[in-house]
Amino acid sequence: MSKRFKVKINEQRCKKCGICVAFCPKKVLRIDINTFPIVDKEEECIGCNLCYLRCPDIAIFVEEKGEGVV
Amino acid sequence: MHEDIKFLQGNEACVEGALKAGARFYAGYPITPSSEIAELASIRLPAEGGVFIQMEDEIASMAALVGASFAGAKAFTATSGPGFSLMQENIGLAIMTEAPCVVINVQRSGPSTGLATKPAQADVMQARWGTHGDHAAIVLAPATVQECYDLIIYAFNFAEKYRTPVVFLSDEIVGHMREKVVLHNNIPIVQRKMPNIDPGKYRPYEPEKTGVPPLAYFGSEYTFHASSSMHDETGFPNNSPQNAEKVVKRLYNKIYQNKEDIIITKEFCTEDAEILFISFGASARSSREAVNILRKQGKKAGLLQLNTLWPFPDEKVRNLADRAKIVVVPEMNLGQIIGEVQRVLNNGIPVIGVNKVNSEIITPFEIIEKIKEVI
Amino acid sequence: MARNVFDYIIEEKLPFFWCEGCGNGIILKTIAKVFADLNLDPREIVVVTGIGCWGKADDYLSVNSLHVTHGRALPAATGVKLVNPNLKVLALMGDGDGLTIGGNHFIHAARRNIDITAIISNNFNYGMTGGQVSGTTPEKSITSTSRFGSVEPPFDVVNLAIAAGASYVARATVYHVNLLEKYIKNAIMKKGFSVVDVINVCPTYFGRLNKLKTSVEMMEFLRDNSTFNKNEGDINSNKFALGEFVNIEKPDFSTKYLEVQKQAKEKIFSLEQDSGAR
Amino acid sequence: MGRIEVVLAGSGGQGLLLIGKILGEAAAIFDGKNAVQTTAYGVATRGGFSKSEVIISEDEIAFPEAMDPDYIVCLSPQAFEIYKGRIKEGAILIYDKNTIKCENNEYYGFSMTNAAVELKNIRILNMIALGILVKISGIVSLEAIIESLKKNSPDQFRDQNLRAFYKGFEMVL
Repeated sequence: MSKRFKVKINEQRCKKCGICVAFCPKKVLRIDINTFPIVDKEEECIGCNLCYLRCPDIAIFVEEKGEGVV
Repeated sequence: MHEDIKFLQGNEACVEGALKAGARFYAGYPITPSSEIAELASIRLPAEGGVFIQMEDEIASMAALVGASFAGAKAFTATSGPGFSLMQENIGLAIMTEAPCVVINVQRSGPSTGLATKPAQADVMQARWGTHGDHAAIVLAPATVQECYDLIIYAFNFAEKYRTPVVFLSDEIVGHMREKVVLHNNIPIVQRKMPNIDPGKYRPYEPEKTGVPPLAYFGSEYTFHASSSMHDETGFPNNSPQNAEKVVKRLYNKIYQNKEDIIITKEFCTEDAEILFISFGASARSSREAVNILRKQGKKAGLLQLNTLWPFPDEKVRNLADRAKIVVVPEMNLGQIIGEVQRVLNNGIPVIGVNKVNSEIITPFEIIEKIKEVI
Repeated sequence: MARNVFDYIIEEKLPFFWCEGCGNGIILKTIAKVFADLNLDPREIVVVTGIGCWGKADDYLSVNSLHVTHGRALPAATGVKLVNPNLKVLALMGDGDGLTIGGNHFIHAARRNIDITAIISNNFNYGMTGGQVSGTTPEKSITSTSRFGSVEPPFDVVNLAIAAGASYVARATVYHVNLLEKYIKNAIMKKGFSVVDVINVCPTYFGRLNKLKTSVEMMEFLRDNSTFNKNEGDINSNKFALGEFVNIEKPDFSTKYLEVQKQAKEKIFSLEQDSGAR
Repeated sequence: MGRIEVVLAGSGGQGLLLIGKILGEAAAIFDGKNAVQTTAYGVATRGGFSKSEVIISEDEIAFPEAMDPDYIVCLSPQAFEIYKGRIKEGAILIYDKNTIKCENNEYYGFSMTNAAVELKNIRILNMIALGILVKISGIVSLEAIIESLKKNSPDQFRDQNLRAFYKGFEMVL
């Protein structure tokens, strides 16, 4: 699949809990010690939106390119 | 016979007055000697399109009143000592959230279960200070069945006007006695003051000059936030010390700066009274009989009957006592209102309590016996 | 116009005050998402909260809300609902708030079948006050007031709600977000008392004291210890049965009370006479 | 007429509250005077000492309870024990002589229970007592008490209550 999705992190809200990273089925995200989640392999994103749904702080969003927020 | 003259119990007259005032919601838990209020409310409210619900306890009843009040209903409950104790938590909730409602306490003999069917007047201080935290209180006390009807209308009016719970402190004697009562329309009914601004700009705790914020209701065009936690004018939490001080003082002042409007008293033969009785509820009836007897004996006795117990009528007491040689305070407790009288009268005038806690009404003879040495 | 979560959650109030990894934010966002999907008018929603971490949920909401005393969200919500049955009324309660200090109100609201949706954020302890034991803490769990392991069996919220007579009872976890959304939606649409028991994570207290240090570890625990076979569920041994357990139609209190109002109007005089004659 | 005090004493369940209410309402509403009716009772509805008091006056009534009763009706031995020998001069004590032993012939004994049995309903003893009291005392008009009795009786009991009242009324010669 081509690179259709954009993953955005709101660093004002993110508390670095790592839930989005741990449960991403495609391992799109990565987190280092005390960093915000890093979007590592955006091209792998399938737009399942689980990171958004599980984020306790409404701090991560998956956008379909050219179509805005999913 | 006029339709609106009835022979009712004090408790029944409370329901009639509440309906006249526009009450449409009752939540309560049965307890002697208040249960007639619940029973009659369960018949009358649904017939007026209102709702009666018997809750699982008095804690829940008081919480339901707050919810009902924010949904726009004039709401009331009735209880007695043990239930009044349980209600204290959410009376505080009503004070803090500024939810208009009326709580009737038909006082009975305590402490605890005590003598469940017998009267007392020992909840005066609980009605003032029962819930925690610094706060004001509006407390009204009836002595006749007519006053049950009249004063409960005032209770609802004050509740809506000042956005606060009002305690209606009846007692077993007044609650259960039957007397003639005129179910009149003479007291104007106060309706809640709604906001009159753009819904987006409504702040549910922004006071007007009176200290009272206009109140919308859930389901109206205004959405709003009400909170038991310390909040600012938006209704959302605000933990700053400046805000806390402002809120606590406003809640207090909105009652005390309007006390002239809230204080209701009645006077009997006080014009030249040298023996001044100060009393309330059932004991005011005893005191009045004592005045009658003493007057027949040529003694200048008079009665100041307190319909409003809180805020306490300091000035009224001070002015009348100026002319008196002694002040006598009969009450069915070991001395609660007398403390207030003594606080007000620190000029050396003798203040004598007539106190009885055996669950029987104070008789006029007991009052006269108590003071005969000094008059 | 389609609504989104920020039509119900006030974006400027974020970030949430809850701890890193706390599931409350997941539940609140899911509720807002359901509101949006159902296109509910914020003026017709009333959210009632009690005390505790989850009791702070209303701080972020732009719908009508009433934040009350500890354990008393349901009776306050009852007052709101009975005065205006057209309002959508939700009670957001934690396990300490709704099932422990407020346990009596919970069973009676269910028994009366008041049309309220109760969303229980069940994290097995009192988070706000430092992780003390609650009415749903599994036996042997360590909390700050059960340092040697709790000796009290917990309530199973689902079984309790069923026994008390709720019209809708479901359980999900904050890990199972799609289920959670579906159950919250069904609960809100249900006419009658509806309960969603949301198994939540409290990494700060319950997790730390029970060898689940992070919310990720706790979420993994929920994932690995959940079952859709009701018979396998056992709250006491941390085995969570998920699903919809009750979903029935029966008249709610307000609907039945219409008949009381009708009868009262017709019979008032004879009833008054009767009550007066005793 | 000055202040008249009536005590209706017996045991719980005898309907003393009801006849107190009927008497009070007759005076207050139908005769246009003032009246206060109070009750004292224990925690149980049935059995145990119970009393109802009615104060009637053309003036406003301050103290709501009897201080020195003018009329006392006793329907149980326990009630009689409380009031006998304690009544003021000129006061009238009426009692049920079928259930209460009394040697004082200044008191007014009537065969109330027997009368109730004749009417095949022991529960209308209260109405018989009311009829006797009204006839002896004249504290309310006959028209007023009948209106009040009708108003305060549920439909199904109205006729038998009236019959019992008249039975008592006619027992006084």
